[in-house]
Amino acid sequence: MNFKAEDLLAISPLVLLVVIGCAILVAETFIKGRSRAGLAWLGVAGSVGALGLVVNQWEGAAEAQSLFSGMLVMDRMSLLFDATFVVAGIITILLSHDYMQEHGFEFGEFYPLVLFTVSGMMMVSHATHMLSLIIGVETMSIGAYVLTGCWRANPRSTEGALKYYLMGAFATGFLVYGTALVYGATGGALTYEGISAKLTAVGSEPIFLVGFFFILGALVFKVGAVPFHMWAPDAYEGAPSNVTGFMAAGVKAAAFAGLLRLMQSAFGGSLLAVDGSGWVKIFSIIAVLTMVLGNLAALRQENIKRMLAYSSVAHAGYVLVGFCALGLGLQGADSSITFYLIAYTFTTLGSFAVVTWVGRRNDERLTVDSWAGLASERPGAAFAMTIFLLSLGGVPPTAGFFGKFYLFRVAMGSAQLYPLVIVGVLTSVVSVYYYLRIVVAMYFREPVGQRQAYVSPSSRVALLVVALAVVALGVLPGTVIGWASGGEAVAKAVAAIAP
Amino acid sequence: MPPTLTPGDTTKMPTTYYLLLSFALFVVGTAGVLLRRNALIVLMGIELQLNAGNLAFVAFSRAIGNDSGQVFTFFIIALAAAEAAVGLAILVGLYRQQQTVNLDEARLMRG
Amino acid sequence: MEHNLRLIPLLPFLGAVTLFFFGRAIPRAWASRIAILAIGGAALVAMDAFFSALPEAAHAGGLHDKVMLWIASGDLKIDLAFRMDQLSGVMCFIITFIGTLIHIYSVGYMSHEEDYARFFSYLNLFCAAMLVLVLGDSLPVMFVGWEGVGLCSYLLIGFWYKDNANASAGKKAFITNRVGDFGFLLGTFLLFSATGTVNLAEIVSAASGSDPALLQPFMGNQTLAFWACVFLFIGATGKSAQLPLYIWLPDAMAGPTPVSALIHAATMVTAGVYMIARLSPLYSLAPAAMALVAIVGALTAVFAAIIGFAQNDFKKVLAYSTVSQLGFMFAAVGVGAFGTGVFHLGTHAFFKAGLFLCAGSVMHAMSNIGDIRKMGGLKHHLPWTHGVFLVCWLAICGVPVFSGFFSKDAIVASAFGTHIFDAIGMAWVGPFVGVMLLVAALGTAFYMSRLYYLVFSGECRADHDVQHHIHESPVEMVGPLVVLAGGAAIVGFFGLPGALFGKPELNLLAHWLEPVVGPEMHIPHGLEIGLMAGSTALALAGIFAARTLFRGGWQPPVENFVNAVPGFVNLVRDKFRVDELYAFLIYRPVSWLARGLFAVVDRFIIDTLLVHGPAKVVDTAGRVARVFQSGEVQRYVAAFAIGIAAIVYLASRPATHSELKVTQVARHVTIEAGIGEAASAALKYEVDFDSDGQIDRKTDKAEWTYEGSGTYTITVNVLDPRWNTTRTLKKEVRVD
Amino acid sequence: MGLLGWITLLPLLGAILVMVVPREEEAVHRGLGLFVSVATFLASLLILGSFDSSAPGFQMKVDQPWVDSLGIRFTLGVDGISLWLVMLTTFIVPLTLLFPQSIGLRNIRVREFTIAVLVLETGMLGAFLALDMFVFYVFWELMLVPMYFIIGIWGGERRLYASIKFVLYTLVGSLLMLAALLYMYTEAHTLLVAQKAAGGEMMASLPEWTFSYEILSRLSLPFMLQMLCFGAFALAFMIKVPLFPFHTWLPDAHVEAPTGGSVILAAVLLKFGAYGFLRFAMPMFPLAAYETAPLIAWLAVIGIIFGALMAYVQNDVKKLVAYSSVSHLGFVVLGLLTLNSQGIQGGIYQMLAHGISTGGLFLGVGILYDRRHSRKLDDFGGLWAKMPVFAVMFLVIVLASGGLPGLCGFVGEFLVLIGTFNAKQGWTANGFPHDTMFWNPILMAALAATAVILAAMYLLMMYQKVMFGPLDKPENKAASMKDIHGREKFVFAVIVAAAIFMGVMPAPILSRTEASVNAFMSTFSDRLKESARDRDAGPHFYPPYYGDRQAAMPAAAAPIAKAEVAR
Repeated sequence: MNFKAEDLLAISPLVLLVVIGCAILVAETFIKGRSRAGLAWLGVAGSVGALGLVVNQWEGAAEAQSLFSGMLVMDRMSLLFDATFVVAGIITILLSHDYMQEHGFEFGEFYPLVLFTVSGMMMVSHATHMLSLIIGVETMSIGAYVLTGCWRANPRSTEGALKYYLMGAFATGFLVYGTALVYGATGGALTYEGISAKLTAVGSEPIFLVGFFFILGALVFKVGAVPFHMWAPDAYEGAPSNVTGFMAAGVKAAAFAGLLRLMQSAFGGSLLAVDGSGWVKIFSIIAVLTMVLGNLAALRQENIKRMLAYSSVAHAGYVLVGFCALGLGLQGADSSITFYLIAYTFTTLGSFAVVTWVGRRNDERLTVDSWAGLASERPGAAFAMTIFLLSLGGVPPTAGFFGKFYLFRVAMGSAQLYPLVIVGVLTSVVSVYYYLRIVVAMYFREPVGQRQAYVSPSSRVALLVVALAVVALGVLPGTVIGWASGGEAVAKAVAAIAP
Repeated sequence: MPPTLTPGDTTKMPTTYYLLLSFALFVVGTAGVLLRRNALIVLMGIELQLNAGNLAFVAFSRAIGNDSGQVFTFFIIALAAAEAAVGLAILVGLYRQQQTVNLDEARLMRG
Repeated sequence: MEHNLRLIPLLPFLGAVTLFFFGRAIPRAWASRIAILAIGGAALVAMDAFFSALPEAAHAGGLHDKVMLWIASGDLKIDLAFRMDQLSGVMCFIITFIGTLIHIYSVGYMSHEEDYARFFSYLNLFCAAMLVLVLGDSLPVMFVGWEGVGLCSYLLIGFWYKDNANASAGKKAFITNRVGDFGFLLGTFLLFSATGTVNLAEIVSAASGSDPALLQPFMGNQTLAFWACVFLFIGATGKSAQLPLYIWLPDAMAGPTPVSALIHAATMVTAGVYMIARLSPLYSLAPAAMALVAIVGALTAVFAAIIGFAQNDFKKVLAYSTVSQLGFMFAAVGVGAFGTGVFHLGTHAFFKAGLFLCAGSVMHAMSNIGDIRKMGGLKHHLPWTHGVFLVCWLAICGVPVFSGFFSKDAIVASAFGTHIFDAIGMAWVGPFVGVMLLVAALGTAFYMSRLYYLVFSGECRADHDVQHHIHESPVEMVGPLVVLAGGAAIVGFFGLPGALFGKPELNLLAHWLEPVVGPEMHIPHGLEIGLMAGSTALALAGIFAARTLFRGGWQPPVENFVNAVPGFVNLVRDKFRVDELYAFLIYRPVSWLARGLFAVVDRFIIDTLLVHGPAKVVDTAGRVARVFQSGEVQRYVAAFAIGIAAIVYLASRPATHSELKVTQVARHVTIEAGIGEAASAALKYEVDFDSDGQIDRKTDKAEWTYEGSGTYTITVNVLDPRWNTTRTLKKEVRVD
Repeated sequence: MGLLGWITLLPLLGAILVMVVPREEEAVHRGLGLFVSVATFLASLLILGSFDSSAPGFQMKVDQPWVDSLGIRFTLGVDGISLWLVMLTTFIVPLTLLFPQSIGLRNIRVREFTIAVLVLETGMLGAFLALDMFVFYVFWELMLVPMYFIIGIWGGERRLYASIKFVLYTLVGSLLMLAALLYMYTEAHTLLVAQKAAGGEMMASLPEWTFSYEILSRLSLPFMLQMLCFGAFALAFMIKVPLFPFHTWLPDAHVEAPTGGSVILAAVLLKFGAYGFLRFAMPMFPLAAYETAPLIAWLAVIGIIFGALMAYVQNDVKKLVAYSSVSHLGFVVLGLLTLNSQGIQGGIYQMLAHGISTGGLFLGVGILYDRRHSRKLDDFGGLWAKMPVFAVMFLVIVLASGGLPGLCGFVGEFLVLIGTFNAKQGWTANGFPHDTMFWNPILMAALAATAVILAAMYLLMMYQKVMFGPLDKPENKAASMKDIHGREKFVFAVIVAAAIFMGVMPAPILSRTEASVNAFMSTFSDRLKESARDRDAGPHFYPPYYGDRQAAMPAAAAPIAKAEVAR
């Protein structure tokens, strides 16, 4: 239990975000006038700084190192996720200022909230201890609850927040209780190594298993997989579009990151992984349910945000296929999951960025029909949206295609997963149908009444960056995979520690 | 299997009892969340769940003689407080808009 | 021997292309001149090749000209090459000669036509195609011409496209021809699969060497050669308007008259005869097929002749007479008298072309009226035309010394004289065909004479202003007429039945063709002389009958006859309603079938059920999936709780083995707990082998052996200490 | 990058170039697009020039690393089978860009149209040239998007329905193909690792993960797996051909697509079905191909007749032409299954001929629709008088499509039919007689040959209703019905010239495909024998055949691999 100062350095990006967040809170009190642009830019600056720190840590993190006596870990996979989260935060802030101005609910605390949430996500992706995991998850979630409800004038926003909050808290209850049970069953193990060290001994203890499944349930809830997904459509629809993007992309990715490390390091023992009663079968069932139900429910949605919400549920299903592969110990599983998450994060951010930007005050323009003829009014936005939709549908040459391809390619490594791949393939055909409904509206229909977009250079920049990222990830995925494979080293290291 | 105490030690209650209690709390809390329509009661249910967790932690840490469980509990308490604060704020927002804290009536979004 | 034969088809082709693409730019006068020069040039080259080059090459397979390699794939090599031997030489001669005449004639006949160049380009194109057909060195090249002439006839029949009837007639001709071409193709494939070549010369040599590959049994205990001949003959019936595919030819009269003369009398329609003569050795291998050819020919001859009795359209009468005369030719080649068939082909080319051109001249004079009921007494108005018609009429009737007499008589004689069918026990075919042909000859004499008298004798029945400007045709029309009349009068002497006088070499044509189609058939003199007398008598009888009945218009007996059996007469006048029959049997069923398939199979079964069906299912599922999202948060929470419960249940279900696997070796029984789910969990087993209720063994291994005879139940209790549950598995075993 | 690489990417670069030109400059877009596509055509002439027709294998190979960690390489190569299809692509695209009516009546968004067509061209070229299965798949899917937009944006009334039907129909097939492809990829990985372990030094050059066509096509699978994978591939290709009964997307797509779209769709896109069979499905799964050959051949024959009959009852010219495509492409597939060079070369030739003739037909329909704003046969009649030049050109194209000897259509059909007629020998010669009662090539050929009649029926019916008869409808008398002129005339002249040339001089074209086709047949029959021998053995590699030796598996390695899998 000795405290090392350089550990603080290692988590400097996280610290920086929190500090900047607090700084903005303080600054907010001195601001006169309506606009909070200054705060937004401060937030962006801080995030960029954090991103710099992350990048700067990259070299040193070739080998995984444990921080704060096993509370956190520092490795490339987590840094990759950190970078993704920070970028997600930056994009969100860039979009948010003008959006909230336009819809008249801008408030200074928004930006700190985003930063805090991002820090929570980073905590999750670094966590190697149940406590740090729970704290990270909660920091992230509480921030997300508030952000969801932050449009106070909009009843949907509040309702979404309520639903999200209630279920989230409920899940937290399970998370805590499950942790307690695991703690007891393993005789006091809370670190991931500790748990996986005990697996062989207590792996089949009912108390342990129940505890494990409670934890599992809580995290699967966070990623919004069937049957724990039901908060997602309402929360996503209710939240302001900019927040929805942030949630759908960042929060989900973070939850997956935490789940990934948890499953890999703590509960990845051969006993749990391969045993027929272990989690591979459960994950496959959940994955199938999620892919099918998510895509089916999205088919008939008229509200674009809701449609994308269901599609994000469906995508959770695809990622879970990767988890099944992970459970079977297939090579490259975690890097494929990582890649998919990154690709998905950018794609989702982009699609919601467009949703955010097309609306005007009192005309949020959320139904598919209201997008008719967007291509002729806003060719740039429509083109970007098309790219994102194709990516979501998994059509080359986009990030989404390569993500799916990589994921399925790994899953094909085991005959046990062929059915999942087939289901995944067929459901993605279905998904293409509803994604193309939006394209149809944008390109193949005539515009209904000319609308002007509100001017927002920052949104323009954000959109451009994301679109380029999505295409780049599709055309040159090799490099990112290289980074993501850095994670595999960690997996091996952890596996080495665990008997 | 659940840890038991050294035989012959009659001064302390067996840990199993604590665990049964905490499980009962958890079930009550869950039931409250599932069954009651009043948002405030539901929040209380959630608190019950968390406290069930706390109780289990403490009992275990005591039984195993490992303090990290105790520490964990403090964090959970703080966390519960934070959650409750946010929850109540959201409820206030809901009440402002719909003059009710009845969960059945919050269903603008569905399908 | 090499020779630039390519010029023969090339010249008219170039003419056609020039007129086709630049016709509108070229002045009228020049359009016709270019066309005439093109075909005339071809004629000159052909003459040169025929008279100067061919004779010395005659016995070396004739002249040959390879242009290039056309299609090559695997062992299939098709050269674009031409060959002129005795047979194709004769054909070339006829085509280019008559073709030139008809080009010249057309200058006058089409003088009122505004789309002048297009007509001549088609005419040129036709000649080119026809020359490719006869000069083609291989079946595919022949097929190029074969389809090419079909195309040209399509274009020329539909030349006056503004009238849908003409266009439809052209379409009918093309499609009917295609039916034949279908047969032609199958024949080609069959020959290729047998001989491995499509080159005519090689096929012929294989056939004359009676190659076993050709004699192999193929279908319905007939030889491959037989079927090849039959398929090719189907092609011939299409092209040469034989039963059952003759129906297009009468409609084809919708085209300009020179076209009828050139294509539908002199050249194209005889392609079938030419093809069979060309492949005569192949046909000789299959007497049965030849019998088919002969019988079809004979029946066609009679059938068409009968229809000819009751037609009132000048050209229609000639059309049916053409069908009938083609029947004669097929009968000839069918009974093995290939040379004779070609002989009749030649004579017929002259007199029938003459007749058609006369018809053209008449209609030209009568301002395009073709109905003979409106004619009559034209003898005085059109002296030249009348003269020519007279000659050709006598020729076709088979009046001695005119060409038709020799050829027709030779055919009948060889029909009676043939012996090729004796081998296959069908000796009756020859006489039967002969009788049929005699009947047909009589009929021909009758309806041609009827035509002659109704048109030229008596008083003109046309209305006044038509009569007012009836005029003899200009010289460019009359000239060719006269030439053709001359031909019709004398060409018969190329095929004198020299054998009668013990001088076979007098029969120049047969002598000339011998290397290609084999020696002239030997016919008993008595028979031949008898038939000569007989057929002359028949011809005169027919003429006389017609004279009494139709001289100067319809005589009373005709009226009485018509009134006596109106039904029959109408039936004949309506061509036995064969078109209607086909429409009923083939055309309508096909189009109904197509419509039905479209509505039922394509639209309903495939598109609606198989394509939209699944889509619909998914869509419905999508609507259903939304129902669960009720909007009430506590339902969501419930789902969460149930989910967790389900997971815990799934995972914590007592570990089970599905069944026991029992394997016996002699009396050793090995029992194994089949691996079900949760197998790797630490399980305990209590085994009771001999069903006596005692536990014989407690173990944590999942496999036990036991020794004991008789029939007993093995009971295994599977205990799971984790959830301390027990599950019992039983299995009956009998060991003897 | 190599010649092929540049040719593939040239149109894409052109598209990007067009993208940056401001949208007002329509003329610039047209010109730029045309220039790029013509440049591509000229560049492809270089391929033709430096193509060695005696070499059976792939030539002018390009091989660039792309995603190393997954063994994905940007590999292109051309052989006798793909050569002419590439030429066809680069030949057709400039014509569609040049043709004024390509975009259709709503002559809008020229820029987007040009971009779409150019991207489409890159997709098509890449898919024809790809030697890396991943690259192939990417280009194959890449074709989907621009075509979808072309139908959806510039299409007719029911364009939404048609476009979505087109996409979903194609995706179902191609995604299953992707799954099968991934399976082979992992299988190959296992074997390659085993071989590297076994082969020592000489195996060092082998990759561990690869999508290389030359390696994957040497993967011999047990029968059941072959059937599954073949099923996945064949479905994708049968939909693309399209083979009866997977054809119903085609009439909708064609009818709704703008003229340019229809032309490209008919001339090039449909060829990928047959090309896929020839290049991938048959060599990769010989045993499955052999077992299913009768079924597929019958589907082809049914398609030939069915398509022709359907065409005969259409009143919409475009539908008629679309169904005629179903009929014509049936010949292609039938030819590929004859396993003799007439059939296969005929099939390839038929692809090219169909590209020219049907492309021409759609151009003609485009003219008619532009002049008359209708596609109903009943609305036309007597147009020859109004537009003689067009009538003449259209007649030539119609006859070419109808298979008139001397024009392009005949050669392909003739070869396919003659090949089918002898197909029995074809398979028997390779030691695989089909002795099922279903396998009766002579009957198939006879039935297929009836298309000669049926084609004449529907084509002449169409031509007569449009061109012949009295010019009685007032709309047809209108001055707007002017004859083709300028660019239209030029495009038609080019198409007609091509049709005539291909009909008169097929030999030079066929000769360049010969070596590859022979190689295909020998390879196929050898592999067929092999995989019939170890019908149930585990996956392993065939011994090396023609083509890139460096990628070839030494025969010695095969048993080791087998043993490896047997364990």
